[in-house]
Amino acid sequence: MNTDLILTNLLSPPVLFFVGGLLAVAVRSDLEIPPEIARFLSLFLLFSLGIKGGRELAHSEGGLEMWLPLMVAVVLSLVVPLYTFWFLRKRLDTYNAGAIAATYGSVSAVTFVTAVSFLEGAGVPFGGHMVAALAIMESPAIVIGVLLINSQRKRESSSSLRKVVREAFTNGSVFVILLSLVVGLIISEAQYEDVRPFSDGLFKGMLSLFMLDMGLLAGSRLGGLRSRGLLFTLFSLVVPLINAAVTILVCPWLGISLGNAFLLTILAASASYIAVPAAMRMAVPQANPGIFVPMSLGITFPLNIIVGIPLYYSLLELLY
Amino acid sequence: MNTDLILTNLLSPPVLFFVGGLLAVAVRSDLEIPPEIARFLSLFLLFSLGIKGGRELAHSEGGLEMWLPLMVAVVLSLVVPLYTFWFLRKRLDTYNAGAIAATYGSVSAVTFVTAVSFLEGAGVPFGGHMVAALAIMESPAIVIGVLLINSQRKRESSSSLRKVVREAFTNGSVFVILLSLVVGLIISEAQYEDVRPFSDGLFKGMLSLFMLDMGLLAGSRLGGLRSRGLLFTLFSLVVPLINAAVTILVCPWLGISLGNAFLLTILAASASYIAVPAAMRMAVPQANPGIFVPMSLGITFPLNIIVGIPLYYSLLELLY
Amino acid sequence: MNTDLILTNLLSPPVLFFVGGLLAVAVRSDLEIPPEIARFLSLFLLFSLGIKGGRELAHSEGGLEMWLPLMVAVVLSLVVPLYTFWFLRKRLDTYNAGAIAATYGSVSAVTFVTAVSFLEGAGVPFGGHMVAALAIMESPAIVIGVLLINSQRKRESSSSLRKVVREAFTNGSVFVILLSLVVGLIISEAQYEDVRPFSDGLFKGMLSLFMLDMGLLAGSRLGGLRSRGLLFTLFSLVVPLINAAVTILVCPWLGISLGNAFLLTILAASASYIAVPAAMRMAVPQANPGIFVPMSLGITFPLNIIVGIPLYYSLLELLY
Amino acid sequence: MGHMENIKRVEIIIPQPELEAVLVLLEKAQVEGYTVIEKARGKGQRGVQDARGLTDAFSNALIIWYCRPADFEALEENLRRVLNEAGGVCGVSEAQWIAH
Amino acid sequence: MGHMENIKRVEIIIPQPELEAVLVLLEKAQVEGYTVIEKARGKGQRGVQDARGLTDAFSNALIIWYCRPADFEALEENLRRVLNEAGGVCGVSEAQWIAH
Amino acid sequence: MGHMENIKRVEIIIPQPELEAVLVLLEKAQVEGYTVIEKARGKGQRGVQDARGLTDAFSNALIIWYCRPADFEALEENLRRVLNEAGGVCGVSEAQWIAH
Ligand SMILES: Nc1ncnc2c1ncn2[C@@H]1O[C@H](COP(=O)(O)O)[C@@H](O)[C@H]1O
Ligand SMILES: Nc1ncnc2c1ncn2[C@@H]1O[C@H](COP(=O)(O)O)[C@@H](O)[C@H]1O
Ligand SMILES: Nc1ncnc2c1ncn2[C@@H]1O[C@H](COP(=O)(O)O)[C@@H](O)[C@H]1O
Ligand code: NA
Ligand code: NA
Ligand code: NA
Repeated sequence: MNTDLILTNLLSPPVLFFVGGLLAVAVRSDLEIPPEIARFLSLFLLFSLGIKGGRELAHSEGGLEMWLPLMVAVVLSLVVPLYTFWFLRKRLDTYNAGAIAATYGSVSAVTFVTAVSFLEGAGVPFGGHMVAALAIMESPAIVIGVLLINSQRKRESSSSLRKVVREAFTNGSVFVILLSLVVGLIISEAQYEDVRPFSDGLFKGMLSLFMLDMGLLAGSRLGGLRSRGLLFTLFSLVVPLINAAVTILVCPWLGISLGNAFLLTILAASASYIAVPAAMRMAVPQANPGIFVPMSLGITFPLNIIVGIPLYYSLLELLY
Repeated sequence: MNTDLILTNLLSPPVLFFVGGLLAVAVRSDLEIPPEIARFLSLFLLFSLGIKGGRELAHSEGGLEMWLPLMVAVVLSLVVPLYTFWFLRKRLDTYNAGAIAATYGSVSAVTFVTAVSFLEGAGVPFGGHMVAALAIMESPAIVIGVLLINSQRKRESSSSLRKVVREAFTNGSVFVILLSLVVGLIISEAQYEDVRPFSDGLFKGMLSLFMLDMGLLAGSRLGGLRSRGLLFTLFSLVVPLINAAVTILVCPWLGISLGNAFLLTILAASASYIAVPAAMRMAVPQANPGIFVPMSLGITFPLNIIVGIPLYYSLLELLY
Repeated sequence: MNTDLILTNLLSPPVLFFVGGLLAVAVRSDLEIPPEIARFLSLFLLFSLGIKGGRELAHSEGGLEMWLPLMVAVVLSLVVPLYTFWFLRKRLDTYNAGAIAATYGSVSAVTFVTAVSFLEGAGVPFGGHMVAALAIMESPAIVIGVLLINSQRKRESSSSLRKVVREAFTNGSVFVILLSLVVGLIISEAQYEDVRPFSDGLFKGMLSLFMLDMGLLAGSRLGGLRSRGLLFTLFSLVVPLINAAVTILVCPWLGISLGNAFLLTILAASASYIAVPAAMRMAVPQANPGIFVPMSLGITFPLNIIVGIPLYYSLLELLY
Repeated sequence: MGHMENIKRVEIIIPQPELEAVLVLLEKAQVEGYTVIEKARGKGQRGVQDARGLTDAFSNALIIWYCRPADFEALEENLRRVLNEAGGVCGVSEAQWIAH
Repeated sequence: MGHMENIKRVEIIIPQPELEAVLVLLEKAQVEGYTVIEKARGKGQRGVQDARGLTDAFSNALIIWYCRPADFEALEENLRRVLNEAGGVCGVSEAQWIAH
Repeated sequence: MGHMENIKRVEIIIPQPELEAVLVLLEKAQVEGYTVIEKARGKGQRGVQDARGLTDAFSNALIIWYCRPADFEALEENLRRVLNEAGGVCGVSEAQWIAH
């Protein structure tokens, strides 16, 4: 594995600020970023990502090249929650098993954004439709997670399913990505140039500040896991690697390009800590966010950001 | 009417994001932008607009060219509330008639900003003093509205008038526009170049995000009108067109330039949904914001943004 | 003294917006900037300052040139609280004397940022380690202030000292400056160029908006002093000038460069209104923030921003 | 003392994502008024809510509702059901209010 | 239980734009203390306030004021007038507080 | 009315910087639940807190805690000490809550 790549990734401002955020929690600094600002930064990142993806899409040709990765995305978001639920069901109550399955079947937009920023640094092209893949993968796993839980509950709670399906398709962050994707797709080149100093120029800087907040949040939520068994920690480390490995093997075989394969791998390996807790608190309040949030945010997210990005990329490079 | 212009306007990021916001409400998405962020975006837009206007002003010559549009602005902000109140008074209670008159006599800074962004896209010059016209037109109609209401009230409520006059001249958004205008006017070219990457570079992007929030707000406040009579909907569609038509006819006759005439038309056609509700809740709590806010924000604002901007411009182009 | 310099400083957007904020309070405008936004602007400024300083540091050579100003900084942050406490102790209760001593021994990051922006405008170079000097000077005076107070209290309150020492070294703003400094120091040139449109491009604009809020805050907090004696006002005007004068005399003698000497002078002259009130409300609630905050924020801050920056610079120029 | 009317002060604390559903309950019961404070932190049987992060998943909302005893009783069963399913608490105290 | 003093807990909910005026009333009456929570949502006779938008026009503020009964009675008429003109509610309940 | 349980409603208003310390007190006493509203304004013996600025130095926090009388009595002395040192108030009123 290319040690240069690890260093470049580790010494990039977003990763450094993420580590800085973890550090702030470790030394018990009183540093805090108002949640309203975190929401603004996240809104900006989704906006910027969507516009950029839409622009790429406007220049691309469509065809199998485009549809294949989207189909892989759909398959991943169906298979991952099923196999993880099957594994967890024997070791855990249904509620938490379903919630963890949804968590690992869904994706993390911030991990994706960091991966995009890594690809841009490395000068590797990727398709705008990968942004659509991100949007597509956010919700199905959540619906499946709730379906799996309901299938085991005595009293069928159809209202919880309704809630979660509605949420899955009207989810704010999915909406912003898709909207920005469409805008990027249909605006003129001149219009795009007008927006670029904002959407493109500020990208790395805003991402860095956002990652500082992610570090603060990941650090403060990690605490919850300490008292739990080793199972959860192992799961959070191993499942992303399995998902990544499978994707890394399948993509070249399907003829998916390097950049797109890398982004699919990141999607497969990443876990949700935004959409899933929101959906679960409404639909399955019995599931304990003190378990699945530290898993995805406190372990899997740093794993992917710090080790995963250079690792997956190096492995893929060997195959291309 | 130039269909190209309609498309260019409709396919501009700010308008697309506004429509996206309306859509989000329609599909009941949980997307929301924290009010603190909306205030930041609005502060930025007023800052940017003021600096830009001040800079223009620094390069301009003054004279009749400059004073004439300001005088038209003053006349409009006096005449519109009077004629609309006279019309509404026969069909409505005094409180709501006065509040609606104030709403349509005052102006919408966001509509103005979107129009400025449209002019810049079309490469049409306009005077920095038009920003002053925006500031000038915000408050007089509010004072007149309250005066008209008080003239019909039994118990003269002089305290409400005092409140509204004080508010009219110390209003936060008017203050920021005027302050930024002065700053833009007196700073050196080098100082301006230092601020430009912020004030100018981010303009379109920040406006787009702000319009997304405006869409969310307009969509969610529109509901209030549904149960009311047709009068309000018709009024919100027709009065802006009347005001625009008159301004379009008068401006060329007064020798006002195309760009300035267009901005005056937008000011005449636009209605307030920020300053007026704030003033009314303090001075005339009897007026129902569930009526005048959906009128201005839910109907007149989209009308101007989507149809009005290209329509008024096309009509003016015929006369120039 | 160079009147050109005074004008250039006075007519810079940050200073004009600060004065605008004071004015808004004076005319009782309802203008307000949400605290969350002020925190975002401040976070940005610390981030930008740290990255910039780190970058400078990456290009610099170290050696005495670098350590000397840091040692002066340490000495200042020890001496100022001691001599001011000694002076105040005879005229005031211990609690307030200690709090004011801490206030004037500590520093104001915003004053420093404005001074940096002034230096950049004047094209005068300065060392990246001066950002470290800012971070170094924030906390020691606070610890000394509390130690001085405890030395006079009957019941030794060791818990308050523990609180304040912990806070001193984990303080959010110090943490962000140091983190950004390290990031700026170790990232590659290419990474820096990616962040620059954000950290550098937006600097003056964001500083201007932040100074508008500082004006609003300074104006609204000034009120508290009115009823107090003249002692406090005189102290707030004279002590900064004494601290500045001593630093101005010592620096050339120590062979410190013009830019660095100017920044040290600003640090010596500035007083804290962020870290100190936070620490005091926790550790010495008996001290009255209605006294020391208006002193530093309402008097010393404007003094330095408006008069101090050009004055100190002119005096230093005479000696270099 | 002028005219003061006896009334119940009902305070409902629920997960923020559940807020709209509870307000719909109140709307359906045609209550005269209520006040809502959002984004509160808290702790309860379902762990700590820190009101941070990018969604409302970890926030609570607090509803203050002054009402006549009968109004509360009419809603009590529905409220109990929501509290049991989604979590939260509902406290009721005696109050008087300035009739206006 | 240690020393607890009987006291009134007064809760005033008013339109946010009216807040400063009510605080001036309290200041004039030289009250010892109060607490204010801003930007609350609500519903009442004057419709729904959603605490959104660019001004405080659609927000409410909540004032909590612990006071002796006489202090409240002295302000009651003024409060009633504000509530009648500008809207809102004012609830009073019996409480005890930790004397300190 | 369904099953309602008698309970104390404790309301603690303290300087925001003191909040974590008070929550630690509650945690140590293993209380079942509480709710926190942050960044409140206020006025008291230590002057006006305007909830503005770059730190929490000028904000207050409000803790709402429904508990059994004995739970409160167990914490009363500790609370009194904090209030005396750092400022703030603590009011207690009788309430009932929906048992769930
Ligand atoms: N005893 C209590 N006193 C005050 N608030 C409570 C109490 N119990 C629960 N809560 C609030 O209700 C929320 C949800 O409670 P739970 O469903 O029990 O986790 C908590 O996060 C608290 O904000
Ligand atoms: N019964 C009530 N209980 C709690 N809050 C109320 C009640 N009635 C009114 N309010 C609050 O007071 C505000 C103004 O009330 P109104 O003037 O009646 O529209 C509302 O937006 C609510 O926040
Ligand atoms: N009588 C009171 N009623 C309500 N809140 C109070 C009262 N006294 C003090 N407070 C709150 O407690 C905070 C600290 O009080 P103090 O330590 O007395 O300055 C104040 O800023 C208020 O928010
Ligand atoms: Na995944
Ligand atoms: Na108008
Ligand atoms: Na100093």
